[in-house]
Amino acid sequence: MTEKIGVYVCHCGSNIAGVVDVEDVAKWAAEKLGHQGVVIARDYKFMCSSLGQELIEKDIKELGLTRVVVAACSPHLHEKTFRIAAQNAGLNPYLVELASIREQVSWVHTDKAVATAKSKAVVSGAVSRVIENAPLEEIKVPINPNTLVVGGGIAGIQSALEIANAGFHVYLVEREPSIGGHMAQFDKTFPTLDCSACILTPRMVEAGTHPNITLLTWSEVVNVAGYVGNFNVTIKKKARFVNEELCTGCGICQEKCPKKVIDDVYEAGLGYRKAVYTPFAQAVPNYPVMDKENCIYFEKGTCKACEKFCPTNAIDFNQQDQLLNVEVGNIILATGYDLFDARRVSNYGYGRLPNVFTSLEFERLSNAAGPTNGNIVLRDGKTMPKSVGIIHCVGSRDRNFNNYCSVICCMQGLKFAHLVHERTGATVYNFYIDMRTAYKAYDEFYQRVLEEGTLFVRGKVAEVTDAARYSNERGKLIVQTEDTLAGKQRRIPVDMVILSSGLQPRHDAKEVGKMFGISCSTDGWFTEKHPKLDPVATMTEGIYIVGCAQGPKDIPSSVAQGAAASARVLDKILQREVALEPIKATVNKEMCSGCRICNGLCPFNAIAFIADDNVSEINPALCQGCGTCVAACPAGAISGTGFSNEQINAQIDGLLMKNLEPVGA
Amino acid sequence: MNKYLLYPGCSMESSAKAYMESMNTILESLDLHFEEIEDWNCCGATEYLGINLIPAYSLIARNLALATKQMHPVNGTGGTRTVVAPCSACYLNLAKADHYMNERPSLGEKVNEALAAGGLHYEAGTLDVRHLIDILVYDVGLEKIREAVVHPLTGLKVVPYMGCMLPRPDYQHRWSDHEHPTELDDLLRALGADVIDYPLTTECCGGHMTQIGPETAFELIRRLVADADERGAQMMVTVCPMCQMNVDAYQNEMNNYFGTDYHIPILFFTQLMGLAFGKEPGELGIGVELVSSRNVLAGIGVEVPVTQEPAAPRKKDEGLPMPRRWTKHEGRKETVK
Amino acid sequence: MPHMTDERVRAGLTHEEDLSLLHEVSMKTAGVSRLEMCIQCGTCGGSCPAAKDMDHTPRMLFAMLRAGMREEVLRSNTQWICVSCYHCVVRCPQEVHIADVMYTLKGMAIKEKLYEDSTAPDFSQTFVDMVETYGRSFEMGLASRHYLRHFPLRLPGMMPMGLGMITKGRMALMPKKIKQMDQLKKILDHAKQLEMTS
Amino acid sequence: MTDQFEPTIIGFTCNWCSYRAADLAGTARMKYAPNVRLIRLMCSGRLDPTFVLRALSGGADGVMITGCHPGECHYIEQNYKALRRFLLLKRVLTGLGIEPERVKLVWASAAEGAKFAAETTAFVEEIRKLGPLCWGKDEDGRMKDDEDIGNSSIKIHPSSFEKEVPA
Repeated sequence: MTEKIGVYVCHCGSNIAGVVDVEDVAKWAAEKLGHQGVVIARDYKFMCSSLGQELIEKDIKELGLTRVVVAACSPHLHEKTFRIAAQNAGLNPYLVELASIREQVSWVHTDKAVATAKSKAVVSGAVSRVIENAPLEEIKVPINPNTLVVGGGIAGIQSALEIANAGFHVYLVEREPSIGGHMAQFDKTFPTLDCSACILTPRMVEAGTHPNITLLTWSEVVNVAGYVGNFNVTIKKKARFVNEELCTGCGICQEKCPKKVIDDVYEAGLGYRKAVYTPFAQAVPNYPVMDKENCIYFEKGTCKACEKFCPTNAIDFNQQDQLLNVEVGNIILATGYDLFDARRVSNYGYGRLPNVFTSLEFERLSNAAGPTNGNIVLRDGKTMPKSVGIIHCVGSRDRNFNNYCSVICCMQGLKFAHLVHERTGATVYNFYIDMRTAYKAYDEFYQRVLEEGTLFVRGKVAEVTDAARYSNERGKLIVQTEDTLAGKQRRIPVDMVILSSGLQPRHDAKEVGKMFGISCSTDGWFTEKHPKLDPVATMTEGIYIVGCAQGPKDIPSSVAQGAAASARVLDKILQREVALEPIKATVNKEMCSGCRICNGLCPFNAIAFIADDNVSEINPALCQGCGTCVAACPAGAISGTGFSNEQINAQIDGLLMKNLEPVGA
Repeated sequence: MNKYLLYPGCSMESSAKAYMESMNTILESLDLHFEEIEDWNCCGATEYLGINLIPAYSLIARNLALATKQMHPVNGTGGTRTVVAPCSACYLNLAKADHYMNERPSLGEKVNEALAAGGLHYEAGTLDVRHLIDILVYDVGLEKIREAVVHPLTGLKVVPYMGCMLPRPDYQHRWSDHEHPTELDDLLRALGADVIDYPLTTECCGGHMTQIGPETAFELIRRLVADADERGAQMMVTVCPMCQMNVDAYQNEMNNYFGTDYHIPILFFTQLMGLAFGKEPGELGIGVELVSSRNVLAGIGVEVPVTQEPAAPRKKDEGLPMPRRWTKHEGRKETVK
Repeated sequence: MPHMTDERVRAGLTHEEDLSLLHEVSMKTAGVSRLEMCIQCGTCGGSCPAAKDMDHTPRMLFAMLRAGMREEVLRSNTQWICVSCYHCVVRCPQEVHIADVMYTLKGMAIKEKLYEDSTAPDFSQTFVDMVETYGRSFEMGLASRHYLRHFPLRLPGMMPMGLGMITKGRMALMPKKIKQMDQLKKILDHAKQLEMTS
Repeated sequence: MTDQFEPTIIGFTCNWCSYRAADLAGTARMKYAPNVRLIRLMCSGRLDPTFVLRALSGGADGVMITGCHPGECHYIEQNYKALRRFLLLKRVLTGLGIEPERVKLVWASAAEGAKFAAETTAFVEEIRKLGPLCWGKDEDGRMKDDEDIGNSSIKIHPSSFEKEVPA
């Protein structure tokens, strides 16, 4: 039977039509592809608009089209749109094929003749292919109403609370002993100078006590299986060596523990903790964890001071890591960021010059609950600085390190300037390339810091050194920079330097992304589905990204994203079921010779050998549709829906159609 | 025996003779064989590049082309594609030509067109251009150097001075850091010396400014010497003929200019290696420096034989007056105080 | 210089924007200059050990290149004061090949005879002459010729040092010459021709 | 259009990485050689070597196979199977007297739009140097049984098995 094919060429405003002669493509398809069954070819300003879709629907109904080709954008953007349109008109949605002439033609080529010729080839390929398409039915699967949130910083807490308050269950997994994330380390938040702990702690407590939230701290996700609606997640709950049922959080174990350890995480290396510890007083949960590497008992076999003094016998040296399996329908990743390692900028001397501090160190230094009780002092622990230099863009906007702007550092630098001024009265210099104070009330804060008398020097600092050239520089740190507005090199002696270090992706972001089946950008941040219109979803259905895991951002934006992703998850949960692409492989038993070559190829163990019949069989529930077995079967007995040999061969032939002009630069 | 091709560079035969002598003296102890590139020419230093582009790169590339002729094994000695340059400026020029001929193919083509006029050709990337200290630290290794030490330099307070053209721009990522590389520190420590952390280790010595704008250069030399002195160094140790020349030969001039009285000798690292390996100061070119190291070395039990002393400099009050401070308008007019 | 309109002159504007200057300098530079990527952050001017003696910091010079201020740029002493220490190059957040651009500007200034002080260009030229004559640099000849011309009165002051260098065997009185000088000459002659035509 | 030889290339892409890389190249408006026409597969593991042979015999001058980086396959490890087939395929092509360089394997993650564009352009140049493949074409480089190509401006040299590059 000859198919009746309709070809629709989209202008996409001028996105396609500006480079491709869309009218010519449509005319050509009608004339030259008639023998393939093309009965109508149209071009239209915006095919994806409701009018464009109606055009297709009308033709299906009136002309009795049996196949549809839309030459427009990438199928990843609008395949679904046109499939639904076809379905509305009574055509099986899988009989629609998209020819990408925007991402693959008009946006990447400039010569109009060449782009038009290539578009014809792409359309020809799609027409040949669509003839071989088979009607398919979507597979519907129920959605598990539970959600996994990975990361207990402010973005993850927000996500978890929104979903839990709507009445659905959340597993909140955090790798550290307490939730709170970086925000728990800060003293003040810009631009309002709210006390960070004061606004964060109530949220942490709410998440810790919420009946719909299972809080798993000191835990990490180690495996993810399944797909949207039906993920099976394995979580490693690391041994705490503290029985959570018995522990009252009284803190006596910490008091009695004889082993002092530098706290590299919460105190940013500026303070100490014990081997058994809660990272800070308001930690949620308030049960301590035992750090096995540093515990004297684990090292030498004696001590157990904590056990002796624990009033409830909650210390348990025999605890083991546990693997928990949870079933969830959706996953939100809120894994946050790492601070840029300022030692890499060796000309700023961090790690070599004692009084050069990183931003996180300064946060602890200025925090009333920090190692100096909020006294801003030099590394000697007592001297108050009389002059302080704050350097912006450390490791950011620099091709030697990270090319992107870390967004928060300008405001952070201004906040530091204010705190130094307020607490020490020191002269403060801010060294910046460009002052970026976009967003509500941010520039007003800049004005305020200017009023306070902070000195601003426009220039990226060249170096911080202790090599004095002149007598006024002796014993000081000298910040050498070009004052670009004065056009002169300046050497400014100060007592303390604070590096406003940038944010960078978690060191293990790539592995985490791989585990959850999502990708990272070149810079290493998780990639969102669409940079503007779908910033919290990912290319993998059912996986969402929020907060700094997706890119550098401030607290308000992280909170907004946390809430946004929750709305998306609740939408999915309330739909109760989700449709899956019916792309699966099947074995034709008549043709299978029982050679078993395919059996070993499937990483999902979907292929089983049926000894009685001497044939292999594919379990459709396990098959993920990669098609490797299809390509491997020597008898051609396995076929794959959606990407059959017939479809691909036809597409090859169509792309190479004889009377196409060669396409070149 | 490990073979390398040697590009000595002009200064190794004149102002930095001591560097050449000491290098040759220590090679044997470390089982190294350097084969000089035959009929090499000047690399153009920092001057040729400022006049024109293609001739400058052709001048450099001639050496690379000549070196490729000696790459292959001859008479049983092993082949090599590594060219060693002991002079930092030569090292940078050779490495730069190799890098840019590749980065901008049109430059590479033109240079080869010029080379063809002399029957030569160089394919960028054929050779590995490396500095002497790179070979010693990374190929020979500090372990082997430590083993060769018979007279540790205990008590000798030195500042390691790497200079600027060696660790930067570092096209091939050979050094531990651009700003504070530790290779020279580690090597001197392996010799037993008391190494002082020197924040100015990769600062510039003034380069050709001693010739064209001496006041600019004097200030750079002052910074280096003053900081070394302040940190209690008895001696500076360098890897570069230009650095040695400027800090050594112009130290007295600099003192005159600023009215200071610094006296910090500067030796090549190979000279100290030779001393630690038990070689005689005479074999190492020690004693030809203008700021004498004799007193300092006596402190660690090394006696430097008296060589020919330079004619006694005129006393300051008898001397001719210094020029006025150079400015861009008056630079050409030398005036008498 | 592009033609200046009367109104522009009356309005006190002294330059016609010459956008081609940046491109010209970029094309004449070895490697890929990335000059157009400069974000005017001042890392170069801050890093430069000799900045205080420069008329313009390198950053300003790049802004002037963009503004088409050809004569001011080529007359600047900045490129001549550059000591090629590469601090700016490795620190530049935009990876601009600053030191190589300085070489380009020197070459352009020499060709167009736009320099305020001939000391540095002459030194370069003297050096190049030596190399083109002998194939090697000849410090004694270079120093004496250069000093005689530019610092004649300094020469006596430099004598102790020069004498020291000679008596210590650190300065040869006679130049060394490479064997295949004719080959080098051919190469350089051809290279100069290529330079003219490119 | 100039007189230089314009090769036709078929590119096989993986739905999860390289097809998205091509999309990204588009979104970022990167420019690359227009000679490549893409076919989307779910995975490079789906690539049946006969697809390549069909493309080459059908008039393609080269075939580019793209997939996720080793260790990053959406289906865990199927790109390794593609690699295995690719290596075998090169041997088969050599046996058939076709330059094995006409088939290229490129790993490109979804983030590597720039790499995808650069590799594509580079491959087009490589094939341009190899010259046209006359398998399935007559001596003038026209498709056999082709009547409608008379206005083609390409100059084809006599045999595809001689590696002369048309000027």
